[in-house]
Amino acid sequence: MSTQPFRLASGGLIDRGHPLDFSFDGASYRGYAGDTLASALLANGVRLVGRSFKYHRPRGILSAGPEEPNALVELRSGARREPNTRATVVELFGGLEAASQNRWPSLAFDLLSINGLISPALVAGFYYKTFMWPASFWEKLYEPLIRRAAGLGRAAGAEDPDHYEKAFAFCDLLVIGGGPAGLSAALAAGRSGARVILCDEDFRLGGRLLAEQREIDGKPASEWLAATLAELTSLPEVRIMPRTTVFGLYDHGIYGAVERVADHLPQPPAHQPRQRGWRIHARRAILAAGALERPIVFAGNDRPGVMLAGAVRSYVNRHGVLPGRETVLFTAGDDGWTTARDIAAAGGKVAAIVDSRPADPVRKALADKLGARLFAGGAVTGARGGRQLSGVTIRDASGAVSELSCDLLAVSNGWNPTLHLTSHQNGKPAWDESLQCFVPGTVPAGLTVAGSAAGRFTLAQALEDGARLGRDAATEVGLTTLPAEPTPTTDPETNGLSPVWRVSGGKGKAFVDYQNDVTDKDVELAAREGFRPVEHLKRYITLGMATDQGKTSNLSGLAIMAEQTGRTIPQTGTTTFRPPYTPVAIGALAGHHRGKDFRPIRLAPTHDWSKEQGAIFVESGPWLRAQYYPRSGETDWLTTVNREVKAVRAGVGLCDVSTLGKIDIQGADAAEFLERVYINGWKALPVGKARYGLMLREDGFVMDDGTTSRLGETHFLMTTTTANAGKVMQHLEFCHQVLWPELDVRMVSVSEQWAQVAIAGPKARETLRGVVDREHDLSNEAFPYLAARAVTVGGGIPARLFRISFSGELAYELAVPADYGDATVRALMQAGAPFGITPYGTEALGVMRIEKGHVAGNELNGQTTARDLGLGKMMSSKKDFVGRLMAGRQALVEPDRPAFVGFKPVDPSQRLRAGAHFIDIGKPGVMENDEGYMTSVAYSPHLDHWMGLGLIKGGAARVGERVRAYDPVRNGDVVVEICSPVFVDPEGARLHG
Amino acid sequence: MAETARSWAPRSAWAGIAQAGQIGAAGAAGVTATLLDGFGLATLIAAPGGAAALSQTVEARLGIALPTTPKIVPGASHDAIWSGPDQWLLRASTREGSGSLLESLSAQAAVSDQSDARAALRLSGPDVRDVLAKGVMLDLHPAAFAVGDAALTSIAHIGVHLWRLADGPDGSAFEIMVARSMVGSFWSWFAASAAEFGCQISIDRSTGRG
Amino acid sequence: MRYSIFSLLSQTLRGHKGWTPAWRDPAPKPEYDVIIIGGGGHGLATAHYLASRHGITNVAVLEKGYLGSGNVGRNTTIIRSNYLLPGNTPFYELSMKLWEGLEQDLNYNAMVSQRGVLNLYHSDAQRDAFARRGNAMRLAGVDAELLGTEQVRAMLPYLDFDNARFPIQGGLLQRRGGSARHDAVAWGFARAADSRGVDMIQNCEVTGITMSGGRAIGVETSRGPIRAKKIAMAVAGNSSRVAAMAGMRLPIETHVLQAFVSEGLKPLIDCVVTYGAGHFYISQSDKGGLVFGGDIDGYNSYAQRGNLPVIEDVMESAMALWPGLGRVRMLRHWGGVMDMSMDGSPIIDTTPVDGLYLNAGWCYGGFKATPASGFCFAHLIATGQPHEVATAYRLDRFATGRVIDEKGAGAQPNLH
Amino acid sequence: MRITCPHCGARDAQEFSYLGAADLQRPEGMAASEAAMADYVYQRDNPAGVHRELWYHGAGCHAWLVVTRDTRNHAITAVEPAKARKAGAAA
Repeated sequence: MSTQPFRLASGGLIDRGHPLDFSFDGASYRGYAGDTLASALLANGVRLVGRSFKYHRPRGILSAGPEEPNALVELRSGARREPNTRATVVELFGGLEAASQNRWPSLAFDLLSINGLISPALVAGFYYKTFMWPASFWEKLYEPLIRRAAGLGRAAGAEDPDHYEKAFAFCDLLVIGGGPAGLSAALAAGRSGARVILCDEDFRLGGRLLAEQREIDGKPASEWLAATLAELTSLPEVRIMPRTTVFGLYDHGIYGAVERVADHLPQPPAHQPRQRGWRIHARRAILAAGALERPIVFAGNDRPGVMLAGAVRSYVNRHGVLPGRETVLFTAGDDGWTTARDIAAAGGKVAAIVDSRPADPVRKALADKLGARLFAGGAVTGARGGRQLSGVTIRDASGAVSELSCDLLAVSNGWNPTLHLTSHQNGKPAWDESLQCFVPGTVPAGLTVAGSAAGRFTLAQALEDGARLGRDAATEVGLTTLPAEPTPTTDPETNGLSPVWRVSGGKGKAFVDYQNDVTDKDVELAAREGFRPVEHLKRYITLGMATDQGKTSNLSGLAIMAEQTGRTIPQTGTTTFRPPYTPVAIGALAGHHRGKDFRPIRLAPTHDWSKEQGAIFVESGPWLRAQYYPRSGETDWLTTVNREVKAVRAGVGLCDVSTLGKIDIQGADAAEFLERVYINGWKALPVGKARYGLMLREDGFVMDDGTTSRLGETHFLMTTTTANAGKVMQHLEFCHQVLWPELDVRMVSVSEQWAQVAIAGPKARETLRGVVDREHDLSNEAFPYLAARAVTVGGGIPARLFRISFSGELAYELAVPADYGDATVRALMQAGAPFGITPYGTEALGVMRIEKGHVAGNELNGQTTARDLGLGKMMSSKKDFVGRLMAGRQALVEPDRPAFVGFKPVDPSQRLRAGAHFIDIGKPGVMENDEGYMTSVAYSPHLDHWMGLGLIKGGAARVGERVRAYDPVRNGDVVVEICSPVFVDPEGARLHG
Repeated sequence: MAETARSWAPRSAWAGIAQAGQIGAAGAAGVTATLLDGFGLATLIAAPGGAAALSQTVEARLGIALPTTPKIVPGASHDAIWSGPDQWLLRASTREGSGSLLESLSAQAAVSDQSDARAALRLSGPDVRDVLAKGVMLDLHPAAFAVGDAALTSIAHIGVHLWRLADGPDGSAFEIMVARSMVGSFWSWFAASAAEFGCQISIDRSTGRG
Repeated sequence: MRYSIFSLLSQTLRGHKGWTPAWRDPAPKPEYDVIIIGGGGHGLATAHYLASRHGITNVAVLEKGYLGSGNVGRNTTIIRSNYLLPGNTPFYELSMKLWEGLEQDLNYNAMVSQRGVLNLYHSDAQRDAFARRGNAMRLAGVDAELLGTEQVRAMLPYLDFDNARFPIQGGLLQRRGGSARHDAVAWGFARAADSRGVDMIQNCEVTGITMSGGRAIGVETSRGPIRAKKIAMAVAGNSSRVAAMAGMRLPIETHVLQAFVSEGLKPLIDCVVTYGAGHFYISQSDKGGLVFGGDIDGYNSYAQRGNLPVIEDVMESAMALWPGLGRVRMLRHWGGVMDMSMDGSPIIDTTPVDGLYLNAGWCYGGFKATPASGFCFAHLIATGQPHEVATAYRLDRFATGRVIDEKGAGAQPNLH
Repeated sequence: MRITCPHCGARDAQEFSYLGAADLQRPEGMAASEAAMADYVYQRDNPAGVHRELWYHGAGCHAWLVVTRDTRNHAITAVEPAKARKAGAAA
């Protein structure tokens, strides 16, 4: 396995002293450090690497970069399996495992290649025209077949074992691309002291310099590269980020990038993420992403062994791999000739050069020197071979046809600037007639484009652009730049090009979009059927929709459509690109936020105490709250909750209510402010008293409720529901800052400052007596219902005590500084021990509030009015308040709106369920008979049956009537009796005890 | 009485969250985290048009003026930290003893005790900015965020208040305050983010109750 | 030309040379009975139903770009009728029924796939709210099932059941929900309407509405003035701009919603799943791409593109729901602009301007509504009366309070 | 997007929540009409172009801001505190 038959004996940027073993489709191979998976496969003579999407045709490696449409593999295994991974950008590591995809049972023998035989029927869009009869067969038969055949790789499905991070960076200049243009730009700006970030998707900086035999200032370009990198590394404000793809451009100079921290390793080292998703904020950016080479559309152009000419140079010069024994070059311009030269220099054989341009003596001489036959004005009309290219058919200028055998066909058709990011902000590229490519058109503010990415394809232009634009960027951000250094000189280069959009007359399929198996015939069909706008073309024949996003196909498709419709390419349309530039792992964009870290968890100051008590916790908005506290022997939650409720009603219980929103409201106009945001009155509330308040949205529906206490003449403490704390704060700030800035009202959230505990039950006062310092009189007379005052606990710890009740029992809420929350519950437990004090959770809290008919989140669902909830009388008619006018609209005051009442099962053994709808007995369950719905239910240990709250047409006027609680989704249909929503102690005697 | 006294012991926001020691990579820690405890904290909001007068009063009492931009002004016993237009946090080095000061300021400001509302920590070390860059959406380069600059922002969906201290011997230094209820999630983010550099954790109760 | 397996085979033998354009490319006539502004899904569906159900064929659809260039080609292709409120449920159920017969009606395979839509719930309160919705659906004759955790686990074993911040407790399943091939919907309606004589006029931007005596009598366009007896707006995303040409303000804001597709994968997920603890929904297209989306960006925008915070929010939700997606790569993302109405529900109504009809306010639910929207709008245009399942979609409901607020979010469009 | 909070400086738009059009005037007082209020609550200009709109710096200083932004390309040309604006108008 150590033989690498296509590896050159010397040369390239690989480390022959550092062999790496890897496997592909189970077979073992060896490559070297510095290889990509693609170069290592080629070195080992592996040509067939995948099967195509629709026809399952054998495919090889086309490119040496991110544009690769064919060589897609499943990388790694198990939960780390990464489908559709481009072998051309995978950095080889020891132990790498890769497998081909979209084939069964094997890559060499793929049963679905039978699709090739029926392919004449499988034209673009064939599925729109058939599979319609009978209708039910679509889901049952056709679609499952299509789905199984479609797709490429298999995702792991199982949880990704690696972790990810996000990061945020800021710079004066972001340089995208570490080739000659980008490096020059970074250096020019960096020398001025600019904060520069240079990102390159490759693992080695240098861009095309790595793939070419070039000279700068009369020396090998590698020397310039080394010197430039050394200087950049020495600049403290320059950050070089290899393996980092800038994938998208967003508003206001924000760039998305993904850093592949550990993808070049078998798995991430300890404490390291696999990838990091960056948001880079750049005052200026230079796109120096180079260019992508274009294939030519001719019959059989997808045979394994047909390769872009520039990619061949990458393999030869960078990776020390000669991808074929016998090469034919098919070129439409000068650039391809460089490939022939480099192959020959590496000792390879160039059998023939097919140049689409007319005969030219200089080229003839060059071909002779290379020992290659020259077909000037010729074209490759076909390529032979199944799993590997075996030969090509060449038509010369006279029309004569020759057959040549070869195992590598290098194809050169000019380059397209990698301008993707310029179109991410809806920018449209512009057609350059002289260059025969799209170049950046409208470019977003703050971004400039250098070198090949701007259509300035020579090395000299890249170096010149980079240096100039780098200096410009530094100047624009206010830095003083040093005098410009002379642009380095380069060896001569020529750029003649006459692109060939397709070669007609060949036999067999000619591919435009390799990955989606789109052929030139498909483009013709789209033209014939009127799908001529470029977006219709793309969508109808799925051109450019595959994982390569049309990097090698969009322009060919557009050109063939132009030819079909007698228009020019720019008249036909433009090729624009949506982000991301290359596909980005979902994990990298999620970062740390998965599992329990998806969103922050808020914990009450008593949380650890509750945990000690064995509490079961429940997600309550952002909070985790104690739901109930099971004791040993209690096997179901209802038993526990019943015990907790009974303990409260019979003795005393305590429950953490720290999660309620608490807003300190001060200022001379604080009372006036409350008048305007609540529906009820506040000015007359005495100091030291609490009051229930209800606030509406401006559209007249209920927003939130809670108690607000007057701590001083100009000092109130508002409580909100747990769920709406943030929303209410924002609303109050709106009311103050936007509506009534003239009021002196000053607000701040104090939710985090106070631990708050509800103490409820007939023994609540006696329990509190053991905790609140003696000097505070807690008697009913001194501290009556709705009293709200500062007290001290534990010998001088400041606290606030509110005599308010959600349970309907004698109850208090005691607020202490959060550090004392833990101590306070422990002290309360100690003080209440003689009375059997019982911790209770949100379930018991809910049971008791339902027993008392208090509204809560299920009723305050944004669709109910104060009147609906039986709270209409609270609405003051003497003042304006938020929501007053809209609450009076016709539809909000109609008498038949469902209104708030209680429900009990006629058969007390039956369970009620929230979400059931009410239907009159005897009427069918259809929408016209829908009378309302059950909002909340609970089992009442006090009544020994289920009870419910809900909204029903007619409301309280129907107390005593029976209706069906209709619940087909849970097979529940219970006859219930409408009753008062207050199930326990309707007189409120317990409250005032 | 000993039993009672123990049962009324305060419990720090950090209790059960983090312990002293090293987390993440072994070897020389790239980040040092000092968990702060025992400080006093109060929100001051000036009356309309009353910010300058309030600042004068504070300056007369504490020797520090209230900053009018997002900054922290450190003082001998108290620091003043901007926390919104006409709004500040006054941080006392000890939990007790600010009562009469706050009482007197309440004539000119809405005063709300927040001593227990925040968990705070001090971060320093050569890699501290690289750790913070994993969550802070602000430019913390010294040219953009100088010593004494403060910011209200968020990290990993959690609201934070952070400011830059004078550089220490081991590099740049920051303090961060986070809502008490969310400190567990904050720490989960921090520990994951600091792990690659190694983080030495200590607890500083020296300024507060011991 | 009728599409069938026979025409496909016959064309295969002829090298597919005989296929004809799916629709004509006519020049606008000076006058039509009805002009429909907007050649998106709803406008094209309206044209089809006007022609096929009401015999009104002297109709032009004016499209400023190419047919289907708006949200019909930018959405996440979900179809469902799992609504709560009586103003909505029958309408969306009509839509579902039309979807179920669409291929036969249009002679075009829009790949309507009833593979099920599952809305997950994560708390007791959410379960009760879903039960309320499921029961409302059943009352309206719509299929609905309430599943528990184990049933969901059996369907989707890879979701995060064991380490989730918001554990999955179950889901509301509508088996008849699913997806359709969005572009094909536009093309199918266009081809069907064209076959009945409707003119599909592309690259024709309406620049003004011509008024006479308080009545709309025609439009100014980039291809010249065109007169019409009735003018119908179906330009969701741009409704306010077109309405302003007739002097109207609407209870609508235009917002951007982003959508995403992954690389093509072998089948992974066989239904549409929506996450209940964040903004996220996901399905897999027949081509293998995971199609997913989340919340709107939240600010007024006509820019057809969004920003990273929402992109990251979507990916976080993706990972929270299904931690196996970490190595799946997002291939493309894009934005569409939509009419976010003040109560989250659409408007199909006449307007204070005689002769001008409004179809607007689809929020991000417009795709599933496409057939019924066209059906009911055609009914309104043809008869002057709202269709019985669309009677709640009146423009005056905001003044009267008859809002249709499924979420209870109030008069704030970006919360719907 | 970045929004330059007049108090806090340039921040990611993620720190803010959006409300909508800024120049609507709430009909105040007992004399206000239901129709005027319905107009205020529901009707919007929704321009494609320059839009003055309210953003709340919830993750920062809690200020409500009036942001002038072009809805066609998201370019922001001005940010001012909402409080100062009304105070200025009243003065």
